[in-house]
Amino acid sequence: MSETYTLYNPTVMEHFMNPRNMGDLKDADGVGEVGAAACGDIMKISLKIKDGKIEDARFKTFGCGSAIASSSMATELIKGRTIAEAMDFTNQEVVDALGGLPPVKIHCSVLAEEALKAALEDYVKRHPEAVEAHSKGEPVAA
Amino acid sequence: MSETYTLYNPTVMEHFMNPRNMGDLKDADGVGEVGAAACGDIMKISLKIKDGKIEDARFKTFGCGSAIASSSMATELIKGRTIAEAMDFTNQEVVDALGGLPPVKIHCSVLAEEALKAALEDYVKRHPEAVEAHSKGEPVAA
Amino acid sequence: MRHVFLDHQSSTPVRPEVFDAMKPFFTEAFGNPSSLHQYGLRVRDALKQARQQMAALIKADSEEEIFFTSDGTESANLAIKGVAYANERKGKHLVVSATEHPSVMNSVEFLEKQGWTCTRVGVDREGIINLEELAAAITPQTVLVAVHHVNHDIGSIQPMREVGKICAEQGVPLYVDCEASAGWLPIDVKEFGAALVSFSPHRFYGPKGVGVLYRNKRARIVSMMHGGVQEGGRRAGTENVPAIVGGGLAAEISVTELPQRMAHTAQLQARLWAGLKAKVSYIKLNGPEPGPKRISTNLNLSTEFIEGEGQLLLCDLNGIAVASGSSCVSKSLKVSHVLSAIGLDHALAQGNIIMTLGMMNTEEDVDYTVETFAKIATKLRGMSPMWDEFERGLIDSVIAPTGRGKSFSQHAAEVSGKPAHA
Amino acid sequence: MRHVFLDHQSSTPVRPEVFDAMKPFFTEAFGNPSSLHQYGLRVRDALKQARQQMAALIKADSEEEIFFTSDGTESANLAIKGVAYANERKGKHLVVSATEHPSVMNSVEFLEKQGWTCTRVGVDREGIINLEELAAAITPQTVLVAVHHVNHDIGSIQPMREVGKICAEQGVPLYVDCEASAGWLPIDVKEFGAALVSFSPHRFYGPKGVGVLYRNKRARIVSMMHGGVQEGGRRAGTENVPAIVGGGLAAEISVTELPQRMAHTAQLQARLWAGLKAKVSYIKLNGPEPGPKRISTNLNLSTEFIEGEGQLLLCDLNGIAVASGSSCVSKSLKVSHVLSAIGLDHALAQGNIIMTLGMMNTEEDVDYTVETFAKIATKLRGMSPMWDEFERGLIDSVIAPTGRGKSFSQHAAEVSGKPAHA
Ligand SMILES: Cc1ncc(COP(=O)(O)O)c(C=O)c1O
Ligand SMILES: Cc1ncc(COP(=O)(O)O)c(C=O)c1O
Repeated sequence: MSETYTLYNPTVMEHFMNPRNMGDLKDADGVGEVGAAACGDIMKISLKIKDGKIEDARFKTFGCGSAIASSSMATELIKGRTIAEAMDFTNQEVVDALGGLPPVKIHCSVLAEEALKAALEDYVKRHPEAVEAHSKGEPVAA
Repeated sequence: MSETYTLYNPTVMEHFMNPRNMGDLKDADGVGEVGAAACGDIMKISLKIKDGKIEDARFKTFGCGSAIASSSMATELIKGRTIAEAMDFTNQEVVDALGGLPPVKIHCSVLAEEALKAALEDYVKRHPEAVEAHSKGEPVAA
Repeated sequence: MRHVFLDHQSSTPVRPEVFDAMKPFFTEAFGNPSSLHQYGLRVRDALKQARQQMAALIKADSEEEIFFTSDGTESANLAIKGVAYANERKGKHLVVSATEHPSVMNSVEFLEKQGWTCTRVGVDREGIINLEELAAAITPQTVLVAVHHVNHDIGSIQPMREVGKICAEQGVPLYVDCEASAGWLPIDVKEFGAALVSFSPHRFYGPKGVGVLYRNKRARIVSMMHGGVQEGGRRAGTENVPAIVGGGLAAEISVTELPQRMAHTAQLQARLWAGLKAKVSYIKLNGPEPGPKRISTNLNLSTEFIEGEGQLLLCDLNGIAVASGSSCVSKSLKVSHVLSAIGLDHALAQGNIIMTLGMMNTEEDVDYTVETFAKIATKLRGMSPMWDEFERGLIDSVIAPTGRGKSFSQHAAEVSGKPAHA
Repeated sequence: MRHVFLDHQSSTPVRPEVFDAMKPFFTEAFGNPSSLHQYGLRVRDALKQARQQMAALIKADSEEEIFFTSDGTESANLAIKGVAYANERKGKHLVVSATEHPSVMNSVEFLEKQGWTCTRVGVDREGIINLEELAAAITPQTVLVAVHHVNHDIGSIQPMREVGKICAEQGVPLYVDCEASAGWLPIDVKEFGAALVSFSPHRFYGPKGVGVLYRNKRARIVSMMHGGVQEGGRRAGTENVPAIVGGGLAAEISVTELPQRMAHTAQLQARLWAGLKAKVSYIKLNGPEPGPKRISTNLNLSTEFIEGEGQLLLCDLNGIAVASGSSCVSKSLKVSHVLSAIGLDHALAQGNIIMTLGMMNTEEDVDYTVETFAKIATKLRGMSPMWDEFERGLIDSVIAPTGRGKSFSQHAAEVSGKPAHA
């Protein structure tokens, strides 16, 4: 076989094969670990936050190719965002940035959103003052 | 295609392609025409009978290949038989002599038997005296 | 001996380029489309292309409306039963034309045993459906109407637009069996107003082993083949990849070649029927005259006073392959229900022969067939007691009555002791 | 890059000589077996030969007990539903093993919706049916018992003789799905006491598009595909002639080659499992150890702390084609019901990979696979939060418990907020 056939589009494959931001952050400011009851995936996102901005993000994922690609892409996307911006983050951004996911795999992007939100919540719990200082008056909700 | 494939065995095919005793007997002593309600075939057998023996037999058939072959074979088989012998004739003789018929076509041989019996009955009706002289004491029944 | 294949209704040879397209999928690209590795993904792409080619043949919007089955029969079974089971709560009534293929008729009979009811809508002497009867047959409980595009036996083309309009007005999905027309007549699912359409590539120079079911997304249907989640859960079982690929190409070629096919066969059809009419006495064409109401590939003939199987066998012995709707030729010993539905006299149904033309047939084939068939009719009439009795004025012709003698049916009933079945 | 096909369970390439045997039936001998002319009769002879070859593979008495369908799934559907409908008056109860293929399981579920009941007989941790439970499950209303010969996921070989004896004693026909064993293990319908057996040639170097159903003449069955009177009225639809011919030859070759196939794959199976066990930590073989209770072609593995699809994709990117029973890999997002039935821990079911060997695999393939797979496991563990948490003693291993930390399932339930499904 000369051509290569892939289950996912080239962007997803690229993020699966060479995931960005893979790993843990030693002195993370917020860590979220979530699981998908639907398929058993587990995703963990660690954040480094400074001056209300996400300075660094890392992930670890137990899950399928699109779960790994989704967490890779999600960590890429949120770096540099403010907490408030990050709170508005949705899985659709991941899907779009990945150039689409198979319908049955959309939940992987949802898991990435949830892991990020969980990490932010963890940060907020640890640093309630930071949120007040940097939120644009919007309530912080999960 | 080099080989020839046939629906029926070579004997049946031969009798279908070159039927024996095809036609009518002008001065027949007995004529029987029967039909099969099952498939719509019609078969006619004419007999020439002399001294209680079938001297000649002819058929005409409106029907499928195995009906034509069955009537051809039946007329061959009964030539030279006595009336009493002919009364004992069964379709199985036709089937055997033809080397077998497909199950769904067995009724064609039955039709040949019936046509023969009808011709004999016709003869008996026309010549009641002949039967008494030559029967071996067995009652003549259809 | 000349070989003339006049049974394109039964099957057609796979075109060389179609076979070439299939080849790699046997020994090399042998993957199962459900597999997630190279071998599987490669054939998955091939299936998608085939779906697009099938969709194009019938002017469907999207390849997602195309499902693969194993043959036309399975597609018909799935259309009928799949819709019936999916809509059980809405109602348990079906409407079909009286001349549908056995795959439709017997699926309906199966459902009838399970409590469904079905109205069979009559056809005229040419086999064209009675539209008023159709409209009247639909009830609030009707979940499906099935009317085939072209009849497999007598070649009648149904007025699909009108049928579709009636179904649309009454809000009932229409299933159109296009097995006898696909590849030989234009098909437009939207023009037909069809919710479901079926056909099979082996009828237009594609391979056996694959059937197609088009299903409009609005039509509800459940799977009748249970197992894995192939075909979007609509049909379980490992896909017949090479046949699907070949079938797709055969569909694509059909789109291009269609005008040529129609012209070529129409010309031969006219020549064949004209020749037979001129050379064989007491012969009748069943179904519409060649023209807009009849598919250009089909001639359904009744030759009086002789029976169908004998004609078929003698044709074959002379190199001519034909079919028959006569009872003696069928395994069930029943005359084709289509011939009964058009009210064909028993005598003529018995002498039935079906000739279906294709692209490889030539004018020489046709002339040879006419000549040979005339000899065969003469030979069989020489053996037939009916011909003799007709000539002696004892029974009469149905095709060209002389006013003398009784009818064949009357005679047959008398000699068999039972009324002849039609 | 080396290409190693380790998914013979999904399909196999058509053998060149099988393909050669099929060739004439596409373009030249293209007739429909129902036709009564040369073109039809020729292929009818070919079908008969194929039936004899199929019968020989499973030691059936007569080719008249062989019916052709479109695939293994259809054969299973016909066996289950055909027997159920045929015996409706006798009773509406079925007994199946809990690890049957979805084509059996979902056919049964379809019948359950229509009023039938079904008892699913459990299996042990190795996937072997509980014989006492089986015997106890049969009631006077039971019309069919279905127990497959070999499981498609974990390769367990069922004690067919004992199963057959139980069915015979209770006078209930036994259906044996031999799809995962035909061509790779001896099958003897009489030794099995089987009334019905199904298999599909695409699993032993024959083509896709054909399934086989053996039916002992005493077993009552009705058709589930309605239409013409093909296959003795048991299966309507134009036969897939080339596939049937090829399938027949593939069966014949299988009979001859069987000892070789068993020896070759058994040797590779042992080498592959030994290699993986040595090179990959926390890896488990599901189903019986290689030996008399496991088919020689199958290895079903669970590698802890990593998930199946990632393993599969990385294998594929390294030229190794494998399958998985993990939920992320299936379109339904469900873990294989077989893994649930043997009580496999959720964590291990998620990390499932199935490798199935064939004749083209070599020792080099096996060694390459071991080496590559070890690297893949390391790479994915590097990405896995579970591996990290295991190393940190937060969660424990299922395969080799350390006594530290909570279970994966407990952890998964906590982080997902819902109990993990098995
Ligand atoms: C045990 C078993 N039965 C039935 C089937 C269904 O067969 P097919 O995919 O040929 O329809 C399979 C296929 O994987 C199987 O493994
Ligand atoms: C109109 C029509 N429908 C359905 C079928 C059944 O198709 P298949 O034989 O491909 O299963 C046929 C076959 O002759 C047909 O002519």
